[in-house]
Amino acid sequence: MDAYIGPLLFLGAAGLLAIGVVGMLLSNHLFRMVLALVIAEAGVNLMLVLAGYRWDAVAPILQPGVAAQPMVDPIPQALVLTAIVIGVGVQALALTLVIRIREAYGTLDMAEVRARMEVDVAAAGGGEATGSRERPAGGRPLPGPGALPEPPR
Amino acid sequence: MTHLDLLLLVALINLPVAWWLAGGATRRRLLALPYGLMLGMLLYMDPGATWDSGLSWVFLGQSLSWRLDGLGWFFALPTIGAALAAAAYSSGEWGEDFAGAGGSMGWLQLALAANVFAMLVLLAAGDLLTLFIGWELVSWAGLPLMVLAGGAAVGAGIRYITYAMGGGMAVLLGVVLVYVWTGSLVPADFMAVLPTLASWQVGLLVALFFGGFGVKMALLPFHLWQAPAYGLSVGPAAAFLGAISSRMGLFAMALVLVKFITLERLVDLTVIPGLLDSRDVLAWVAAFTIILPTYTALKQNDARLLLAWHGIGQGGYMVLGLVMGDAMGSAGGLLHVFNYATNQAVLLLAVFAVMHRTGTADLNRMGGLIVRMPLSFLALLIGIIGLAGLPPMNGFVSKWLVYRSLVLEGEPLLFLAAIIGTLGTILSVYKLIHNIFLGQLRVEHEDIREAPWSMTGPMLVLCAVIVVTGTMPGLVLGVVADAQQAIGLAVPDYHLGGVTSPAGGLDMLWLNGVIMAGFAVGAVLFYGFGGRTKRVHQLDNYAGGHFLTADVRYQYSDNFYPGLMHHIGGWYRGSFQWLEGALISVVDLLATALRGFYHQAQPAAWVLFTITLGFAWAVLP
Amino acid sequence: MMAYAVALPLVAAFLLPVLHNASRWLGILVGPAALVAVLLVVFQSWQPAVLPFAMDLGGFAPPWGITFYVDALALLFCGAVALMTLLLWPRDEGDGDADALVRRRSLTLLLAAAAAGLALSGDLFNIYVFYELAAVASYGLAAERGTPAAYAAAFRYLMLSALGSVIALAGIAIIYFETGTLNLAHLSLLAGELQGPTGMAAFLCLLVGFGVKAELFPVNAWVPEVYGVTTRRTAGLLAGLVSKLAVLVLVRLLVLVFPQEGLRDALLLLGVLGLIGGELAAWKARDMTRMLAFSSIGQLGLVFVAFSLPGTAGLVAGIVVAVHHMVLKPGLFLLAGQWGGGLRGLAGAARRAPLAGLLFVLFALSLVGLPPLPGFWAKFLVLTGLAGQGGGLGWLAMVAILVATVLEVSYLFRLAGRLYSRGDDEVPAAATGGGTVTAGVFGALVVAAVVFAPALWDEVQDMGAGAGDAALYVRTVGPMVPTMISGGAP
Amino acid sequence: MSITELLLELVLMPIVAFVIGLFMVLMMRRIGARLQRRVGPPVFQPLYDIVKLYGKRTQVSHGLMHDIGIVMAVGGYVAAETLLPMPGMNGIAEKGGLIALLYVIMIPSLGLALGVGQCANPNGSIGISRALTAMLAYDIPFVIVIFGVAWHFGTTNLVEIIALQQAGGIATWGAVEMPLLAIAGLFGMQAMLGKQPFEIYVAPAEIATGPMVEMGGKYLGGLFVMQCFQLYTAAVLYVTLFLGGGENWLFFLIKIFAVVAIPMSIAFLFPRYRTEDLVGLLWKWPVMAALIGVALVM
Repeated sequence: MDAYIGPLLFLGAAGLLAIGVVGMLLSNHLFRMVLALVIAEAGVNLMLVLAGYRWDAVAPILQPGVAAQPMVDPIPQALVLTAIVIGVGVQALALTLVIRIREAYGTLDMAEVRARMEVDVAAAGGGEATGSRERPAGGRPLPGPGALPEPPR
Repeated sequence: MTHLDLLLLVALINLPVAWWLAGGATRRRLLALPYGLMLGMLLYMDPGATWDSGLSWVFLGQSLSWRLDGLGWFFALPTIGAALAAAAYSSGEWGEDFAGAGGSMGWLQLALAANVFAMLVLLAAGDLLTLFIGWELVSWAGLPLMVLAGGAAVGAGIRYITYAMGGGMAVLLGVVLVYVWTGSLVPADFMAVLPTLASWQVGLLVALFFGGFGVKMALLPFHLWQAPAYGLSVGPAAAFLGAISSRMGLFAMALVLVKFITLERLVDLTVIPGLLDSRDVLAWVAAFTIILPTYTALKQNDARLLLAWHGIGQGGYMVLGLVMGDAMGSAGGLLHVFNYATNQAVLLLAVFAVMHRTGTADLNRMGGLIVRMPLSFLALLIGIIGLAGLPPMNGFVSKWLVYRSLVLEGEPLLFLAAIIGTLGTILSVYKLIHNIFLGQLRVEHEDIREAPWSMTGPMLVLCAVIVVTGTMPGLVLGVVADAQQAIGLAVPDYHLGGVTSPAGGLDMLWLNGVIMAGFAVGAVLFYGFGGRTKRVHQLDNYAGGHFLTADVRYQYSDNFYPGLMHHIGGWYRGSFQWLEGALISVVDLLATALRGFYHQAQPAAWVLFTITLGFAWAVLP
Repeated sequence: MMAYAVALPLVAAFLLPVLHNASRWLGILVGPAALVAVLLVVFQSWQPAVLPFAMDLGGFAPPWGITFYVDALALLFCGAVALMTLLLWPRDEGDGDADALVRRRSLTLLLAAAAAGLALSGDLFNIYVFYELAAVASYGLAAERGTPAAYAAAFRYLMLSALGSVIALAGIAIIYFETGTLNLAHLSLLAGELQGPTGMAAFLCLLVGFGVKAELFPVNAWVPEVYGVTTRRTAGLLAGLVSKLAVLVLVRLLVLVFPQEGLRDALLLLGVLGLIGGELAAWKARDMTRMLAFSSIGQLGLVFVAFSLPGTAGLVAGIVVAVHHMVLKPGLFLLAGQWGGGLRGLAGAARRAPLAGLLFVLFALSLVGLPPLPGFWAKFLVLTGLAGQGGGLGWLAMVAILVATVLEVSYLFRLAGRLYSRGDDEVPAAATGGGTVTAGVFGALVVAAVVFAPALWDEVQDMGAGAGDAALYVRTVGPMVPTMISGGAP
Repeated sequence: MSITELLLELVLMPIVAFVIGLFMVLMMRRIGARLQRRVGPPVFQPLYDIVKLYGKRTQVSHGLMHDIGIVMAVGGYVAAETLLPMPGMNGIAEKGGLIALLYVIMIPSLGLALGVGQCANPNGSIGISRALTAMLAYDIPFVIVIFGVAWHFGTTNLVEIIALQQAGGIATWGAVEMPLLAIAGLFGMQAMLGKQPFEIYVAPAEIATGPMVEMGGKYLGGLFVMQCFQLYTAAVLYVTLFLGGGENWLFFLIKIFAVVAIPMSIAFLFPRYRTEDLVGLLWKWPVMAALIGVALVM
C-alpha cells in the first residue's frame, strides 16, 4: 500500500499543475487566468513538498524528550514556504493589474484587450498600428456596401 | 617601415587631409595631390617583386598580414589613377557648383579617400582573413560614395549594401569553411591541404567564393543593383565607382579561384559529366553577363545608366578572359580591367561635363552639342571607340586577346556571345554619342560653353592614356605579365606593339600606323582634290520640301533601333526584377507570419507546446 | 565581501522612498552611490590569484547553506550590472511627477540586486528566488508608466513569466526528487542521477522557465509589448543586461549539471528559430523601439546558438557575443529615446543630431559585423565553432546567421538612409537630451573594444576556460557534508 | 622583306585595290544592264562619276565631323587593304590577323555614322540606325564563319591560311572542306556589300531616308571610292578564306571577279527587305548554316 501512496500523491500534484496550466490557456477571461495561475502554483508547491515526503516518517520537529524517529526531509518544506510567499505576491500584483485593465479598457476579454493594447503601444512608439478588420493597415476601403461602424472606444 | 607600409600610411592620412582640403575653396585645388603622391610611390615600387609589410597582428588565433604582389600592384594602378582623375575633376568648377548646390564636398572627398584606403588594404591582403576584412571595408566604403547624391541614390545605395552583404556573407562562410577544413587561413598552409579536399567541398567553396565576389562584379543573377547605384551617384564618384570599384571582385576572384583553388581543379569539377565542368559554368555566367546588361543598356534613356549598364557587360569580358586561363585569354581579361577603367572614367567624366553645362543627362533632351563642346565630344568619341573595342584604342587589344583565346580554345558559342556583346556595345555607344553630340542643337543649349579646364583636363589626360596604351599595349602587358605570374598563369610573349604567337599575333604599332596612314590618304584625297566646302546652318537641311524653323524639333533620338527592337523587344520582360521581387515577397510573407506570432492573444500556449514537445523528445530515445 | 553586490542595491532600493521624502538631494544620490560601491567591490576583488572563490552565506557549509560562487565570469556580469544600471539610471521622463521617478529608480535598484544575485548564486533554489525577484521588479517597471497599454502589457508578461516560473519550480522539484540536493556543486557530483529522461525533462522545465526572461524563441511574445511601453532606458536595461543573466544561469546548468549532447542541440535549434524569427519580425517593424525589441530577440537567439557550442570555444564565443550585445543594444535604445517616433517620422533626424546619427551608424556597423568592430569577431567565432561542429543543425545555424545578417543590414540601413535623408517634415523635439551622451559612452566602449582587442581576447579566453571547468567549481565550493537522505522519496 | 619594300607595298596595295575596285563597279553595272537587256555604261564610267563628283563647285558641309567622317570612311578601307594579302604582296597581314581585319572593316561604317550624325538630319540618323542594325544582323553569321575558318586552319594569320590552302591544292580549299560555311559567307558578303535584298541603307530609292541624304559632291565621291574598296575587300577576303587566295595574278583576278559576280547577279533579281525582315532572315538561315558548318568542322 505504502509503495503506491508516494507516486499517487505526486500524480495528484502533477494533475493540479496540469489543470492550472491548461486552465490558463483555455480561458479568455483575465480573472479566470489568474485563478488558473493560483491552482498551478498550488500544484507545484505540493509537488515540491512531496519531493521530501516519506510514508513511514513523522513531521521533522525535534522535541527535547522524544526519541529521534525517521523524519520527513525538512528542506523542501522550507523551500515551499518561500515559493508560496512569492506566489502570493505575484498573484496580488496580477489582480491589481486586472483591476487597472478593467478601469482602462472596460473589458476583461484577453483578445480585445490585446487588440486595444496593440493600437496604444503602436501609438506610443510613434508608428501606425498594424491593420485590423476595423482599420485596415493599407488604408484601402473594405469591400461591401457601407464601412463598418466605428468600434466602441 | 617598408614601402607598402608607407603607401598604406599615406592612404590613411589622406582621409583627414582630403576632408580638410575639401573645406576651403582655394585648398580645393590641391585635392589631387595626395593621389599623385600615392601614384608616384606605387610606380616607384617594382610590380615584379612582392612587397611585404611590417605590420602584422596575431588575433583570435589568426595571423593578419599584408603584402603586395604583382596582381595587387596591377589593380592598385587603375584604382589610384581613377581616384586621381576623380579628385582632379572635382577640385575645379565642378566642386564649387556641387558645394553651391548644397552638396558636402568634405563627405565626398572623405568617402573617396576611404574607398582608396579600403581598396589598398584589400589588394595587399596577405591571407584569407585579411582578404575578407579588406573586402568588407571596400563594400562598406562604397556606400557613402553612392548615397551622397540623395533621393533615388539612397534607395539604390541601400539595395547595393544588401546585395553586397549577401555576397560578403557568402565569402565569410567560404573563409570559415577553409579555416575549419584546412586548419589555417595562411595561403602557404591551406594551399597544400586544398587538393586533398573532397570534390563536393571544393565545389561548395567555388560556389561560395564565385557567388560572393560575383555580387561585387555584378555577374548575372546579382547584377540589378549596380546600374542605379553607380549611375545615380555624384559625378566624380560615379566615374571612380564605374571605373574600378566592381573590379575588386575580379581581383579577389583571380586570387582565390585561380591562385588558391587553381583552374585545373575547376576543370575536373564536373557539374554535368561529359558536358559541363565548373569552369564552363563560370564562363557561361560571364558570357550571359556580357550580353544581357549590354542590351539593357541599349534601351536606357539616361546616359549615366547606359554607361553603368555597360560597366556590368564589360565585367563579363574580364571574367571570361580570366576563366579561359590560357596565356592570351587571362592576359586579355586582366588587361581589360585597366583599359576599361580608363574608358569608363573618360566616358562618365564627359557625360558629367555635359551634365554640368546642360543640367541634364537625359538622352532625349540633348543633341548637337558638338558645336558647343568639341573637347567633351573628342573625349566621349575616344572613350566610345575604346569601349566598343575598335582598333586605334586600347579596348581593342584586350578584346582581341580574349577573342583569340576563345577561337583557339575552340569555344564557338562563347566567341559568338562575346561578339554579340561587342556589336550591342557598338550600337548603344553610337546612340549615346549621337543623342548627346550629333543631330540638331537645341535652342536652350545655344549659349553653353565648353566645360572648364579643370574638367576637360583630366578627361584629355585619360584620352591620351587610352591612345598611348592602345598603340603601345606592351607598357601595360608587362604589368599584366607580373600579375599573371603572381597567380601562377602562363605569360604570353609580348613586345611593345602587342603579342606574337604562332597562331597569329597582333602588332598595334603597325596596325595603328597603317590606320593613321589610311586616314592621311583619305584626308589628302578629300581636302586635296575636292572643291572648297561651304559650311551651312543646321536648319539648312533636306526636309522633303518643308521649311525648317527652330521651334520644330527636327531630331531623331527615341526608340533608336526599331528594326532590332522589333525582334528582341519582346525579350525585355525584366525576369530578373520579377525574381528579386518574388524573393522579397517571400521574406515579407515570413515576416508577416512572424509578426502574427508576436500578436497572438495567448502566448502562454507556446510554453505548454514547448514543454510537451520537449518531454516527448526527452522520453523517446 | 561579494555579498555587498546584492545587499547594497537591495537596501538602497527600500531606503530610497524614505530618503527621498527626507531630502531631495539624498534621494538623488543614494542609488548611484550604492552602485558605485558595488563597482568598487567588484574591482577590488578582481585579482586573478584569488579568483575563483566561494562564499558560504551565514556560515552554513555546503550543501546546506547557500554558496556564492565568484569567478571571472560572475565578476564580469556583476560589474556589468552595476555599470549598466549606473549608465541607464532612470531620468525624468518629462511627465514631471517626481514620485513616479522614485518608483522607477527603486524598482531599477531591485532589478540590479536580483541580477547580481543571479550572477553569483550557486544554489538552484536561490537562483529561482533571485529570478522571481527580477521578474517582479520588471513587472513593476512595465506597469509603472500608468498607461492602459502598460497595464495590459505588464499583465500579459506577468502571466507568461509566472507560468514559466511555475514550470521552473516543477523542474527544481524533479531535480530535488532525483538527487536530494539543490547546491550546484553537489548536483555536479551527482550529475550521474540526472542523465536519464527525467533529468532531461527537468532541464527542459528550467530552460522554459528561465527562457522567458532570456527571450528564448517560443516564450518571448512579451518582448515587443513590454519594451514598447516602458521607458527606453528601462528597455535597454532589460534587453541588454537582465536577459544575459538568465542565459548565464542556463549556461552554468549546462556546464555543471547537464553535459548531455542532446540538450545542446535543443538549445541550438531554439536559438536559430529565435535568430531568424527576431530578424524577420524586425524587418517588418514600423517603429524604432519595436524594431530594436525584435532585433534583441534575434541577437539573443545568436547568444543561445553561441553557448550551445560544446567546450571552451562555445563559452568564449557566447561570452563575446553576449557582452557585445550588452554594450550595443542599450546604446541603440537610448538613440531610439533620443529620436522617438515611428520610422516614417525620422526623415532627416540625423541631420539635426549629427552625433546621434554617427553613433547609430557605428552601432549598426558593429551589429552587422564590419571587420575591425567587435561584432565581426563575435560572428567569426560563432561561425568557426559551428563549422567545426558540422552536422545538419550546424549547417542550418550557419546559413541562418548569414541570412539574419543580410536582414539586419537591410532594415538597419534602410533606417540609416531615412535618418540621413533630406526630409522636410520637422522631427518632434525629443524629451531626453541626455540620451546621446550616455549612448556616446557606449560608443566609446565599442571603440575601446576595437583598440584593446588583443588584451581583451586573452582575458575572455581565461574567463571561458574558468567557466567551463566543472571540476574547478566543485573543488572551490569545497567538500560536501554528507546529507541525511541521499536517495530521495520512498 | 626590308622596311622600304614594306612601305612600297603599303602604298601600292590601296592603289591596286582602287583600280580593281573600279573595274568591279563597272562589272556590276554591266551585269545589271545585261539582266535588264540594255548595253550598260562605258569602261571608265565609274572613274568619270568619281571625278565629276569631286569636281563639283558646291560642296555642302555640315561641320568638321562631317568631313572627318568621309576621311575615316575612305581611310579605314585604305588601311583594311594593307591587311589583305595579294599575290606577291603581303602587306602587314602577319601583324594583324583575321579578327583585326573584322574590326578594321568596322571603322569606316563608324566614321560614316559619325559624319552622317553631324549632318543634323533625322533622316540620316534613321538611315544610320538601319545601317548599324544591318551590320549587327550580318556580322553574327559572318563571325561564326570566321570562327569556323580560324578553327579549321588553326590560325588567324591570313598569309598562313593561304599557304595551307595552296599547299594542299583544290582539295584543301575552304569552300571544298567547309561548304556550309562558304554558303553562309556568301550571305554575309551579300549583306556586307549592301546588295539587294539587303540594301535598305544604301538603296538609291531610299536615299531620302538613308545615310546619303546630306551627301553631295566630294562627300558622295568619297562614298563611291569607298564602294570600290568595299567590293575589293569583300571579294579578296572571301577568296582568301574559301578559294585558296591567288597563286598568281591571273588566277587571283579570275577568282575575285567570279566571287563578286555572284552577289551582283543575285542582287538584281530581288526586291528590298525592310530592316526587321532583313534582321530576321539573316539571323535564321545563314546563322543555322554557319552553326552546322562549325559543328562539322569542330
